[in-house]
Amino acid sequence: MPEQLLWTAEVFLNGLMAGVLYALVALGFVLIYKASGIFNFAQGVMALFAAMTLYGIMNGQVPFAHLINAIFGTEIHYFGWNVPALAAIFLTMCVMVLFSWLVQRYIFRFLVGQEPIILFMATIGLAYFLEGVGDLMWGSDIKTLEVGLPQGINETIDAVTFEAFGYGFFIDNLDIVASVVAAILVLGLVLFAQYTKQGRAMRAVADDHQAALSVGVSLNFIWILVWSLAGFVALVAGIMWGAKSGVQFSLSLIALKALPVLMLGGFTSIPGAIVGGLIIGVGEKLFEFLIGQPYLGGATENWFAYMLALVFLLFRPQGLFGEKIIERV
Amino acid sequence: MKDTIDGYVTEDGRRIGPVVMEMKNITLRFGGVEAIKDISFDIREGEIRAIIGPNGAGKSSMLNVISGFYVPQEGQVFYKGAQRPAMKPYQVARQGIARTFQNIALFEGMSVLDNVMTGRLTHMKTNIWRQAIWRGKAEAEETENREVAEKIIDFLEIQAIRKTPVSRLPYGLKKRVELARALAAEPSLLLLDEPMAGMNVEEKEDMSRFILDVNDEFGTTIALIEHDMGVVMDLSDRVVVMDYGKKIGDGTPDEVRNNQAVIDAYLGVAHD
Amino acid sequence: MLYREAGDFSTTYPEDSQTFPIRFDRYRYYAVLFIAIVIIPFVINDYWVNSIFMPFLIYSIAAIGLNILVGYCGQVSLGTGGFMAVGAYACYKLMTAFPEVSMFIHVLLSGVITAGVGVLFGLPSLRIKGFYLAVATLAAQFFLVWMFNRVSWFYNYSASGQINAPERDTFGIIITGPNTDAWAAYVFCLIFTIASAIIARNLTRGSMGRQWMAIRDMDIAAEIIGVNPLKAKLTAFAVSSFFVGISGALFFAIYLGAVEVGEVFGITKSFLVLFMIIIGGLGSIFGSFAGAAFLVLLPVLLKVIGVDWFGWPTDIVAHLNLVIVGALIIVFLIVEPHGLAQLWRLAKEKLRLWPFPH
Amino acid sequence: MFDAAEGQTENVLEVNNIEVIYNHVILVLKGVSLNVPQGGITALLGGNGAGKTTTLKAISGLLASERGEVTKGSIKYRGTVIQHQDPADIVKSGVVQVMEGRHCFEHLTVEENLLTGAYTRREGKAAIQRDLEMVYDYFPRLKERRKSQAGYTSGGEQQMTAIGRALMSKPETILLDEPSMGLAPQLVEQIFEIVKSVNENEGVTFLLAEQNTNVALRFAHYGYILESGRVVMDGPAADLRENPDVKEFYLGMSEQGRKSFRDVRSYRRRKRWLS
Amino acid sequence: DLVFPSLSYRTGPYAANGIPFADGYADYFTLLNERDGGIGGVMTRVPECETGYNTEKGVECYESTKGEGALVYQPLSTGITYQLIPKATADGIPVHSMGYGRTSAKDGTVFRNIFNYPANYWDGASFAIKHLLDVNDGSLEGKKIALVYHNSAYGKEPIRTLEELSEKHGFELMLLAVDHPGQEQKSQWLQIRRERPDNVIMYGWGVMNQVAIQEAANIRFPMENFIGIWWSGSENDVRPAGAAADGYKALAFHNVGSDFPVFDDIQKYVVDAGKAAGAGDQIGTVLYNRGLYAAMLAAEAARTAQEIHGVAEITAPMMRDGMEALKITEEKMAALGLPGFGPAFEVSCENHGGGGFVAMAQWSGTNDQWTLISDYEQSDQDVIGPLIAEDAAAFAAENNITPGCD
Ligand SMILES: Nc1ncnc2c1ncn2[C@@H]1O[C@H](COP(=O)(O)OP(=O)(O)OP(=O)(O)O)[C@@H](O)[C@H]1O
Ligand SMILES: Nc1ncnc2c1ncn2[C@@H]1O[C@H](COP(=O)(O)OP(=O)(O)OP(=O)(O)O)[C@@H](O)[C@H]1O
Ligand SMILES: CC(C)C[C@H](N)C(=O)O
Ligand SMILES: [Mg+2]
Ligand SMILES: [Mg+2]
Repeated sequence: MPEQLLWTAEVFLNGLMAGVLYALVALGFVLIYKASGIFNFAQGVMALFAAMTLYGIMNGQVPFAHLINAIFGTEIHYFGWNVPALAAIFLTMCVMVLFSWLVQRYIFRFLVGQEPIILFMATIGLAYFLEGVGDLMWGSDIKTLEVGLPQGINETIDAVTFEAFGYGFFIDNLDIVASVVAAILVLGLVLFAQYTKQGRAMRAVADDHQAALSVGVSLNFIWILVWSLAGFVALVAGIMWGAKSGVQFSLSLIALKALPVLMLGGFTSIPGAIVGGLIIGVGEKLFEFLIGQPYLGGATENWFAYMLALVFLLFRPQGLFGEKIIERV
Repeated sequence: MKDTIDGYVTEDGRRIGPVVMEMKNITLRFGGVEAIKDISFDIREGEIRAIIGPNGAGKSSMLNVISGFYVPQEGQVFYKGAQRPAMKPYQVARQGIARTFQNIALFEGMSVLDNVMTGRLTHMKTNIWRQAIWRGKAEAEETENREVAEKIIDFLEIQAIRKTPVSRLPYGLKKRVELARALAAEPSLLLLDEPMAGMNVEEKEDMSRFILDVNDEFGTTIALIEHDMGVVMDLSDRVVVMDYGKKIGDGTPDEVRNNQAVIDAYLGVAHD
Repeated sequence: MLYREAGDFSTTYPEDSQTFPIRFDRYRYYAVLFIAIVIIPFVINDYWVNSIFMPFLIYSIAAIGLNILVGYCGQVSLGTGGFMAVGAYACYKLMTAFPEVSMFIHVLLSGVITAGVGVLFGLPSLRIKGFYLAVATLAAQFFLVWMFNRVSWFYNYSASGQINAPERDTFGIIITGPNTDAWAAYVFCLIFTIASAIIARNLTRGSMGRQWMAIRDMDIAAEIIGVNPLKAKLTAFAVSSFFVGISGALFFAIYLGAVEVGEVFGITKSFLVLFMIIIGGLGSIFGSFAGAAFLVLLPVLLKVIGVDWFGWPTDIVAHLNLVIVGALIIVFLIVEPHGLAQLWRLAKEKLRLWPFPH
Repeated sequence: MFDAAEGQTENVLEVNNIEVIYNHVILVLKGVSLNVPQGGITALLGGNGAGKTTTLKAISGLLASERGEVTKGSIKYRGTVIQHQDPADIVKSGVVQVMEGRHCFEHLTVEENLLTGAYTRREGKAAIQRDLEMVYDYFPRLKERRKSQAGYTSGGEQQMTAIGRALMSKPETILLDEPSMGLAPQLVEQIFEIVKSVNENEGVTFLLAEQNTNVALRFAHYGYILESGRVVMDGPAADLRENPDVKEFYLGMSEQGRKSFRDVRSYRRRKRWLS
Repeated sequence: DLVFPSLSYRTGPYAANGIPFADGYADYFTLLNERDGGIGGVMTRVPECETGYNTEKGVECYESTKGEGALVYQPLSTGITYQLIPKATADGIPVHSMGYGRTSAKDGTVFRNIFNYPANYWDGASFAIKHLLDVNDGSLEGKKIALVYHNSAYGKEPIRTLEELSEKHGFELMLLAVDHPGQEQKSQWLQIRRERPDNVIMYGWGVMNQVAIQEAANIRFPMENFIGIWWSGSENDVRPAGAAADGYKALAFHNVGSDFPVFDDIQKYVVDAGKAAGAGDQIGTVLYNRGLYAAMLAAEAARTAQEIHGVAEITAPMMRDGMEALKITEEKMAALGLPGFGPAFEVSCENHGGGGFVAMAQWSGTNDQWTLISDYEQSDQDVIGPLIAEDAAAFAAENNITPGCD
């Protein structure tokens, strides 16, 4: 039945697109993991924070207004100006760089050489902290980001496919934009990591903090650099996901969508994030469509993504593209 | 020295028994790298067998084959007269083969005592239920094994650091603790991978004494990798020399010392 | 010298390997037990039980369980929430199927059932390690929650999919349901907590514990010296899940009384328990208690201070709460990466030397 | 050539009576003072746990990442106090440490490991390439294994990689921690020859911690002997070599010359200078 | 004083919805204090406790505030309500789960302390179908209706009712679960696009609402055929989709906007006096109004209790009696400055759920506001009644409760 086939194809395409959005979040994890062995639990919150900051700057919100008002009994909320989107994105990026600097200066500088789980825990502390600060700074209401991204069904594809198959495919414009952005990001990051001195230093740091220090790699610099990069990725992810659902707390939970992607692609591989994202996206959508919905009562996507990744890992414990885990005595 | 199938007697009068472990035509490859190329040699009961050779010759890999961690692509291992079937490393350990590692592989999160006690694991058998209750059988077994461990701690003179977490120890002491852990298993074959690296002469002397005493007192067979020729020549009964995965010499220290191939590949100048 | 061990010699090995070799510590331990068992039940009220003691005791059990897996055996797991759910649902099914049987048995059996499920999901740990394993255990978390939400048999086909603890007793004392006395619930949980701690301690000080720790510190070396990794890891999963299952059962039956799986046993629960053991100290039973206390009590304390004393708006307090808890976690890690337990150990080491350092 | 006996060269590195504490409780160095003269090879000798590694880490700033700290005394490099500097800045000012126990970057190839050594250098690709070739000349074995991940090379190959990596950074001063450990005898000799030639041809200053007292004293100009966190003896290498205590305890020689390890049947009471 | 604890959530995933509700709840009591000197001469107090929509924190809040003499709890979460049903019953404190919670709590003979007037989830489902019947000239034969629901106790509530109704009216029901938090609903909406249901009903909460409405707009699903429950019908839910959300419908059991006299008083006595609970920018939003409405119902119940028992300082059990005897009439609402704000209803021992009167609201993107487009109409009690009786009986059996009134 060709109709079923067409639908499957449509689900497949949409899975690809969803995968790209997951990959955007996963990229941030990969960057930091690659450069420090830190599993950055705060990545999701960073995306939220970046998006909130972007919104706040665009709309001239007074940071910490709520807190200030509560303490001083004042009534200030807005500066009364608006910043154009591009300028606001730039300013947000500055904030994220500052954030990276603070993180390095006050947290990770003191944790050099610790075991991965300790570093992981520190990022959890950071996630709590940032979540609280973000809410205090910009308030916890839902914010609608308007940076001019197209949204909704892509008419051209709909029309063309209708012409060809008699069934118009649905592809979201936002997803198309996301794919282009993701492609550019990945390309840039791969080039950076593979072919620059800083990229090599980054991988060195991840292997052995002390040894990297001993050859003069400045952990401070490398870490600020990658956290800033991760901050940038978070901002991009925040904008994309924010456009879908408004900027609000739940944005930080998209990290959970990125974990299976990460695991499948390998924690250390930038292209892995993309490929992993695509596989997970397609896998979970197809499973839901072909098996989940008809036979299992639906809502299988969450666990299926993890199960899929788990099965892959059984065959390749380091993920598809991850660096081989060195086991020697 | 008289060399027979079932043993010989060394210069200082020790009886060396029959072959306990025999490696036959072992070949081990990692992708393109051939770490061991068709090597055969044997280890006799009660002897100290040294393996020497330049860096990257495949010595450690050979120990890994013996302890079952690497599976050679070709060749067989005979242990106590029978061909050893494919085995997991922990099964090998239960056959009475213990070892130390070149890059110290102590359990950093535990104290010295606990590390030594892990060496006793193959001898501890109480089930989990009894352990959960502790009083009674589990406690008795613990005490019993603790006594053995303490004996070895005494023997290696590390009483003072018994309760120290291993991560705080200097390199040399770690090596000694590793030896203690291996000894605690009361192995019949003990594999030592560069036990004296990073020690000064005085400490090497101590270590040598321990090795000799183990060999003497418990009759433990020892296979030893070491780069200090003084130690090797003085301690070992027989020496295998490897170079780039090939065996280039095998014999008593004296034979090896004067073997031209060995001198070229490894010793450089003839060593005293 | 406030704290000394001088004059405290052990003359036998059992004496030396007891839990509190230093007399002072031992007495303090007895004192705490005395207060917990003999005094608290008589002075306690609903608020203290429901807001402080019960969550503390139950989370302690979960933390002990997870600590066995993560802290002792080094297998990072994020499936705790899912396993607690198994305990809770097992308990519910048992309670409703065999109403006359003592709750005590039900809770224990829930632990056993969870242990089985834990072993099943522990199997991949043989190949998958580190953070990969952690993420892989999330598969268990999401799948279990989904399953309990989906298969109506588990919630006895109730319309909402929730489970409610009916009234049950043990030795004639009501333990579950709204008519439970505060002290009874407290004592019931306390018994499980103390037993868990003692069993965990026994397991970890003997050969089982050493096998786990060996696997944790260096699994390859452990295998080469004779540890069977399959057995060691799976027992760790089993024992750990047993405790986690018990805590899940108690959490549902005694503490909350009604549970909706996705919300109560969601991923946040897994993280929370993991935080507890890292903050408290990996590989330390005391640390499990310390971590549970820290993460259960601190938010309550901060809330009381902020809202009740200073009268700030609740949302600002809640946000500040996050900021403070986050900051404290970081500060603790910087001061002592190995958790509250290690901090305590070092403090004792210093006290021992006090007032003459070095 | 450098002549320690004349002692007219300035000290590049001065360690003044430092105390080091780990974890806020474990006192390891109890007042160590060293002078490392410009262009010399200085050896730091001593048994296990004497504090050699700790001293080197104190100098290179790596202590902080081990939760240790210098609580007393000062460390000066070319007159500036460096004890609170960032390790990266210390490397920039010309001091590089080769860590004990190799510490290669496991996932990087041997060649990438070496190139990372040149991280702080700014002279451009050609110079770096030249030095890479130089390192390969010193260690032909590395050239063969250049594309292997360092994690999969043998212990000795890793040690060569670590030393080569330090050479790649073209430092003024190299702190070598147990360079000979795990190397075949030929290579030990060769490494010290390299040290000597780098020292003589390029004027690089060396401070090396060594257990192999024998070789160390043959190549060094000056030596310090550490025991339990204190300097117990120092002097020009030639003098130390002749000192009877050093001879007995560090060189393993008695009046009758070298004795066999087999003969050391009883554990001798150590002679302690201080304790 | 009279204590009305507010279990609010101003943090976490549902904060955006929790804030306006809590503001409305608190502001109304502030108004009573400032303007009338409290209720019956006794001042009111609203201690707030942050639950974060989390059941455990909810329990903690309950325990920590019940000692202060709490009169009634409004947990604003079905999950917490389930926790509190047994606890509050044992403590003799009433719970008012207004438009949420356990639907069968409507049966007051079993759930003595639990109230869910004026409408519950089954009323909502039934009314939505009723509305569709009206739109489709009285017949849904052969139609296809999809339910997009939050995969939790809350979201699953209407399924039973809808199944009954689908049998009764002959439409096909299609169930689509969305897991928390619900940021990704591609599969669900692609399926809707393919299967082309005539209508979609949504039981959503939090980010799930915004995404669903956005996705519906993306696939060009006609908004007027898309109906949300009242928790999926606030400004928060539609604004992110912008103009595309125009025409989206949602159920309501109270009115919208700030066009009522009481809001002038709130401005005067509360906001201008600087006593507002929040920033004051939420006034008139759907959820603010709902909080205010909940407060009004609580205050009126307290007043009723004062009358019944003849004391001003009432206790929780008295409050329960007041709630059970509550009568909301048009006149009463008008007198309170809320003419026509909600349906008129009466509570009794047998019926803790009011009349089940619900209205339909619609969003106008161009005017940026909600408007009621129907009158309050009663839901299909013939279908719901038996279901409630059945569920309540099951609960009673399970918990050894003998149903009855005293
Ligand atoms: N797991 C592995 N994967 C790939 N190559 C390996 C592996 N293990 C060893 N090798 C390679 O095999 C060769 C032999 O290594 P091995 O460790 O046995 O040498 P060795 O004789 O012990 O040398 P050293 O004295 O330096 O320790 C080396 O070139 C090493 O790079
Ligand atoms: N991270 C640490 N924490 C606590 N104590 C430490 C730490 N590192 C070293 N020590 C202690 O410091 C002392 C000196 O150690 P150090 O490593 O400097 O000795 P070393 O002279 O280099 O010995 P070796 O020749 O064995 O390498 C030892 O007693 C050791 O226990
Ligand atoms: C406001 C809430 C009560 C609505 C929510 N979704 C629930 O029923 O749990
Ligand atoms: Mg080797
Ligand atoms: Mg050292």
